Amino acid sequence: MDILTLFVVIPTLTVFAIMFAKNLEQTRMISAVGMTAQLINAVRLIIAYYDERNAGNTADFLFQKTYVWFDSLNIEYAIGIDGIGVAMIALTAVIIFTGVFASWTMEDLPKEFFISLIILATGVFGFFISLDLFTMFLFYEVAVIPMYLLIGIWGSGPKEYSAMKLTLMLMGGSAVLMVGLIGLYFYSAPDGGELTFNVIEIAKVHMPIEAQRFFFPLTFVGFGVLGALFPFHTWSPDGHASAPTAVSMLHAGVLMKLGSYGAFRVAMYLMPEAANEMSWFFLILVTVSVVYGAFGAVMQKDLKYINAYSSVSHCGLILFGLLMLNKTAIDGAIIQMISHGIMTALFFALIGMIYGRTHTRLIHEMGGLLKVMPFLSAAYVIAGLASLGLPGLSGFVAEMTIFVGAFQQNDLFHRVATVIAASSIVITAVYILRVVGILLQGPIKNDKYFKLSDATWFERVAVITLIVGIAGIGMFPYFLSDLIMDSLHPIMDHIIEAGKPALSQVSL
Amino acid sequence: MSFEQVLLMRNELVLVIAMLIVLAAEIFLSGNNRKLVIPIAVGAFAIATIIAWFPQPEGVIFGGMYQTDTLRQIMKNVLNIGVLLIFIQSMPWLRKPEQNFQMSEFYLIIIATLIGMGFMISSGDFLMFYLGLETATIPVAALAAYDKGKRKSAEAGIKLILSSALSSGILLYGLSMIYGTTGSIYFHEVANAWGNTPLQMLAVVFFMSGMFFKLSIVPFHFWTADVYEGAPVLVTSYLSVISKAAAAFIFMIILFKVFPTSIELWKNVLYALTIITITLGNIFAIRQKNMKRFLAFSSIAQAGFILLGIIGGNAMGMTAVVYFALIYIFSNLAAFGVVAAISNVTGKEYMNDYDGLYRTNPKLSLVMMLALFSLAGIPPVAGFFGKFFLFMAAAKSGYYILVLIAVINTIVSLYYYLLVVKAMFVNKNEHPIAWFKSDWATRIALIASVLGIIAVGLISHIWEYINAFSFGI
Amino acid sequence: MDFSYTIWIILVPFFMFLLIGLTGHWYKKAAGLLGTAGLAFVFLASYYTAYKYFFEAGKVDGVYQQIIGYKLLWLSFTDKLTIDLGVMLDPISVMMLVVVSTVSFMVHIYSLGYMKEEAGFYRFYAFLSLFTFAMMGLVVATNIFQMYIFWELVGVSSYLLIGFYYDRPSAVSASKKAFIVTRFADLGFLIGILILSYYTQTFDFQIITSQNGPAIAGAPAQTFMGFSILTWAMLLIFMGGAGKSAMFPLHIWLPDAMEGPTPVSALIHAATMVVAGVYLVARLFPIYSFAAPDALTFIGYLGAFTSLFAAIIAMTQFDIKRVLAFSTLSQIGYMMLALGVSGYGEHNGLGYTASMFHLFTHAMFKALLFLGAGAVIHAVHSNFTYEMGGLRKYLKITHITFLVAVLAIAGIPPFAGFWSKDEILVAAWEHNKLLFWVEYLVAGITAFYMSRLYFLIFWNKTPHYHHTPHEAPLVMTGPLMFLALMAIFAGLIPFSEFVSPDLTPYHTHLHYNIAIPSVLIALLGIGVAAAFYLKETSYPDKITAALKGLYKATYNKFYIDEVYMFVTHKIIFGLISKPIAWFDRQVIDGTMNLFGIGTLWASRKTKGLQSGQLQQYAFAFVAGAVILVLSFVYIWA
Amino acid sequence: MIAGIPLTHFLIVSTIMFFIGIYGFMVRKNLITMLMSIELILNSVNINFVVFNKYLYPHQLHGHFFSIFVIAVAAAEAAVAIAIIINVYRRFNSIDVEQASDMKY
Repeated sequence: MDILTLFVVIPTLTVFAIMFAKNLEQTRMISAVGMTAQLINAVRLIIAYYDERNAGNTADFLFQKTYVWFDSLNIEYAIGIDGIGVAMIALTAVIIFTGVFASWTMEDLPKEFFISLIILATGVFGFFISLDLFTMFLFYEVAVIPMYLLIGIWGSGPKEYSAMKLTLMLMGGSAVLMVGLIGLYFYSAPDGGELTFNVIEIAKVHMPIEAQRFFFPLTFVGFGVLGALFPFHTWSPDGHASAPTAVSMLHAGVLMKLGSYGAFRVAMYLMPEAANEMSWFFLILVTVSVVYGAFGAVMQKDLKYINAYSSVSHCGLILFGLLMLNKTAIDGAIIQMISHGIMTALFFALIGMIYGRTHTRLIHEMGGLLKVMPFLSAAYVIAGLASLGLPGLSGFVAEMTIFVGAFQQNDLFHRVATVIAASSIVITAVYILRVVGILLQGPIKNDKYFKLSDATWFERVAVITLIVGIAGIGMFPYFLSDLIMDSLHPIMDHIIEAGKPALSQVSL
Repeated sequence: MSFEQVLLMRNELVLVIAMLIVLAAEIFLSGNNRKLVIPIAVGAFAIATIIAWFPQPEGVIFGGMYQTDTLRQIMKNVLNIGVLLIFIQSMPWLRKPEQNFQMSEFYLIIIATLIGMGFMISSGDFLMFYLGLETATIPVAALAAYDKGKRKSAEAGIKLILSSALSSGILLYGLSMIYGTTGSIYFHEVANAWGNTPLQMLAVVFFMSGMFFKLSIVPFHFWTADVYEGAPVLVTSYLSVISKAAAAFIFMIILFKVFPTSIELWKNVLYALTIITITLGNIFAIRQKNMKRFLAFSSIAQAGFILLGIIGGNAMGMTAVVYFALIYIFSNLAAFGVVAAISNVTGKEYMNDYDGLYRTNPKLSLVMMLALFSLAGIPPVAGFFGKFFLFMAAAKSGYYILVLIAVINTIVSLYYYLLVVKAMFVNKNEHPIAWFKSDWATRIALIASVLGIIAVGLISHIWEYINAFSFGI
Repeated sequence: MDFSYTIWIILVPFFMFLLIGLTGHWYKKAAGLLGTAGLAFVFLASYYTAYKYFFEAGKVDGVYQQIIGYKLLWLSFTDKLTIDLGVMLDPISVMMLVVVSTVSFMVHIYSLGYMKEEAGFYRFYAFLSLFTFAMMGLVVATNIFQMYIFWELVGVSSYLLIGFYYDRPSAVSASKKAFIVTRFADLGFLIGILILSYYTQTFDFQIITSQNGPAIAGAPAQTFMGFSILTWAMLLIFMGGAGKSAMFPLHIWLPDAMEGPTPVSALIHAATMVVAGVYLVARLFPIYSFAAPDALTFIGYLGAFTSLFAAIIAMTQFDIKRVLAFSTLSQIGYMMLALGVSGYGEHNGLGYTASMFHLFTHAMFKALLFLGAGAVIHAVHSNFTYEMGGLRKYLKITHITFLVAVLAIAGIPPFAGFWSKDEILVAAWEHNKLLFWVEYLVAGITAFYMSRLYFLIFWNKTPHYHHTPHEAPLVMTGPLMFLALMAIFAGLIPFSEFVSPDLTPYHTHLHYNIAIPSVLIALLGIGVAAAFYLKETSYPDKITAALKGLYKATYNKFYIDEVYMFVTHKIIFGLISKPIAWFDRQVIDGTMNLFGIGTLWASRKTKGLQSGQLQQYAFAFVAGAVILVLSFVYIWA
Repeated sequence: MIAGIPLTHFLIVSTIMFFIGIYGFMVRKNLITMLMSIELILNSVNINFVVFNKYLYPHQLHGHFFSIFVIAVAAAEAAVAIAIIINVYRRFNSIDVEQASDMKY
């Protein structure tokens, strides 16, 4: 079996295996084994990818396989991967792996929990390997829908409301997206060839600009909802606040990236003229969302809300980089996807672990945790520092690449947008340090906190894995950046080429 | 007329035979043996289904009144499978002592209506169409009133028979004008003589109104919810699935074959009614508490989606409608199957009775969830494929705005489907429905439905097979 | 010669940080020794490098070379814009190596004694190593982005060290304030880098500062609001420097930063990190000098104002560490001013040389002052001068070394401060008389408040001590003595032989016409202080009473903190953040909820349609048909 | 016998019958009367079929056949309907259509 399909098969098999598990111990062992296998497979993929590239394979997508599915509609199960996809898959593998450890002590309906969680991951993996829009969309929805159960059953707080809101908003996004994809399909052969959903094929044709103007916003917004595009981000605070730990991790860490990845890979890549023409409008939205999310986070009281708003801000930065439409900025945006994925997963994991001990997420009810749980607190500080873009951790690399790239756009509009977006790094520092100050530092407010214990071994596995990820990218960014940049060349040539006439018309 | 020609009606013939067998069993069995009617009926019908399955040539008989081709065969088989599933589900219900004296009627009536549908689907002229339609409708009213001891059942019966009589009256009035203006009742002759005069337009609208009644398109849908609620669960599922699928199919065939030149007219009608139907169906469904009534309104919205496949008037649409009908049958039967199983054992039919169902009856809940997801169009279950292709069919003819409105409506529908999921999985309940062991018949039916729900989408050959025989305007 | 070993000057502290940080909790006390051993290596390697550079390998044809000791591609943004990590050796970076390693090494040793009671002892050493790593990386940066990277890292290590006593709310808020204020300044730095790098298409110091480089020879012609785009870029970059070096109005974090342990204040907030801003300007000096002279003038004036402003506040403070903090501000103002009045080439570059010279000497005597203050605090367990007095009897070594430092900062020959301050005054006299007079005044004020501090601690009345103050152990006094030696003799280094803007050595000599008056005003300051504070007198109270309003304003640091508090809490939090949070929950989310609520509402409202009445259904049916007929047959057909 | 009567007269009669039927269906409360209204509608349809056949297409018999089938179906319909009406009467003790509205909303 080819290496890419394995990414869907392994979790599926894991799900089947879990069905026969008898209790929590077996369930989590199976999950851990399955997801470790997945992680190993991801490493294998990276190696295989480099081997192939070093061997001189310069195809845009490697490991391509195409199996015809619906013949008359020319729907295929088409898979293939480039550097960006490799990075995203590695990210997903890491996060689902740690997610399993973060939910090690799931008492209530453990089988169902792990099954839903892994189905979700299956969807994500499937999405990243797909080259066919239909299959891609299918996996996309597979990834979204288990969220309802995961939040509804195992969540906390107003979980039913949050779960419903999250699901409906995301599915609303995907509904709009569906129209966009169908539109892409019917315009995929303007010269009368065979209609297709295949990304590579569609990229070759020149879609009429009128059609692009109609379908680009649909597709972009459709994906954008999942990528927390202002003003469609409000599912995020409630959803994250109610979701159980592993779900928040996976959702903020990976699923939200699905949105921005799709916006890039589908909306912008396949409809480059419209992307060039309309980027200004979305750029205003995302610039707002970067600053807005950061300000929104400043006064929140609930740890998860803070992180959710911070995710809005950071994911806004991803879209911001993408909409800058040049290689460097998009490179940065994709690094930011990875970086924010790991970082926010770490955040949510830690919040979950802290919550599991103190049974509150309100920062004012806690204090001085550094004293009683130094490991978790130190990890939290590291995550915070990564979030505010400390060099040596991943956030810095991503943000700087985005800003440097954004500054290559030589006009006042983009400059102003960049400066506004860049100012978020200060606000980020404000809310991160505020939390650290109240939550971890200061005197211990509650006597019973003295009895709390530090992280257990499985929690340490999760946390350390993620920290290694953050620090690894932060210290040796060249490999990741290079991996992505290589794959960006053909895409960017495509987009920039399309933008040339358009840009000369709208230059400010 | 040679024997081969008669055999073209094989589907209807075997159904008639099955019906006769049931009738004979009813007559000859007595006392304790009476209960044998049930397996005999189901067995006979199963055999009939299998026989009808074999491929057969296309042909025209009765001077064009009856015609058959592969696509119609497919449709009939789809209906047969659905009915078979209903029959299997019906076994525990009919075995209950209070149904003791009227077991065979259920099978007789359903088989009779199925024969009517067969003729309707195969009709080549409006007379055959009308006869089939009435054969398929009138007995169902008796079925709706099947629970003779219940007020609701009687009310459902009277509502169904009277409103369906009114609708067929109006439909007939339209047919009479079609006859008056074209001088024929044969489909191909009518199509040839069609001139799009105002009177003919009027006739088409009357005809369509009658069909919309069957399809329960807003505003012709009001009977649906009341009848569905009052009728026994299995009758409801029969009504919501089988009659609707058959009506949708023949409606599409007649539009494509007889009135293709009036496409401007019916396209606009369908455009408006699709939006109204989906939206109102959803809005009405949201507030429902009774599961049957809830599914009734959801089926109204689903009918709106079927119109999406018809409106484009293309071959893809026809494939999508048949394909969707197949998926819809499996999904809805699974949902109704669960409702029926629970209703049989506990008599509970309300949504809040389902609170905490997963913790006591996980398998039933899972089946229900899959069915609802399929109805809502969530992958990887088949409903997703059905809906996606319907949307594609509409989009193919350029109705992107309509598709957009429809997909946004799917969010509303997802909301109320999730309400049920929420009740089963999330809500807490002090006194949930206790665990019970479903009997083997229910299980077989549900497993078959679930297999259908999963397989029909993923296995592309089904779509390809239907697609090979469909046609556009 | 091969300088590639210099990378270890950076890497050793980094590995020490990882080692101590990850494993320190197993051996706690040994962590200090481990860290100090690492620093000993850095110290030796730095001095060795300085020796090699200045006396053997650095000079070619009488001009100092910029030597790239080590370089590694870290990240590439575009083909041209790449971040390298590496080591660049030139006179100022080598000088900074010496400064940082000396002070850091001394602080490491000192802390073995000062911090030994602390619970987070190993954590302290881990952070110190982190800081040393970051600071070393900063000074040897080969390009502006590397500098920015380490700039941020020193910021965070400063944050961690200020907040070392994390269970003390004041320390927590001080660390937060320090980080956020500098972070805000760094935003300017970053945008400045972005602008500069966009127009020059490089980050590399050697290229952008070269005379034929894209920044100077090929300066872009664009202007923005009346100034050239490079002026804006350089001003924004300076904003970063102003933040780190606590120039007005970004100075507010530095006094609060004294919440950190005293050795930290000595290392970070007196000697090394806070002069990073000066170093940054010096590093980019050619661009300032040629392409953005307006920016340079601005720097000069800002430096002068800050030095005066801080000196005035310093006169009124009672917390010894705060007095030292304000004095640091004032002295950094001196350095900035010196850069502002500097030209390029030969003797014109005197200001630049003087600035670096003062940076060097200041690092020594200010570190000494802080460490001495630490010894005092260690002895009396208080920061406030009104709880001290007469300590000369108890703390002999501390007293002497402190006195040396006070004399050095006051500018009394032959101590180090005299020489460097003299050069600054000369440079100011030659370029800008106004600034000269300001600095002349500040020199007097400096002498006054430093001797005030000295007298209040070591003379004046002796309060009742709970237990007799005793001298610190050798591990603490050793560094004091070493630094005292530096404070005495560092001034004798002929700095212009080593450091000049165009890398070419030149000669300077003492200007008696400026040196003598400056010594006189310093002596005047000391005299007034002696009159007020040598013994307990009533003069201070009288003057305070006479200048009540002014005194109060000064004592409260001119209410700058309050202004900041108002801006952050009332405006940012109250008028932006809270409304946004509200807006998001109520309006945006409310809109989304409205869709849901609206649908449910519509559902409830329409339930009357389904009335259960068969005849109404029939009516709807017929009406529907009629409407269809009317609309489609008669309107559309 | 009908030679002197033009087609339109028949059509007018049938149309009036049709609408009387519809009107009756909507306003009469008695289920039996409603059923009779249905019969009126069906009979108007029958008239249509027969006269169209007779006047316009005298060489063929489609309309006649159709009307005969309609009569037959109407009979079947009436049979079922009346059976159900009887059941309704048993359950509701009334054949007022407005009584039969247990299910609504």
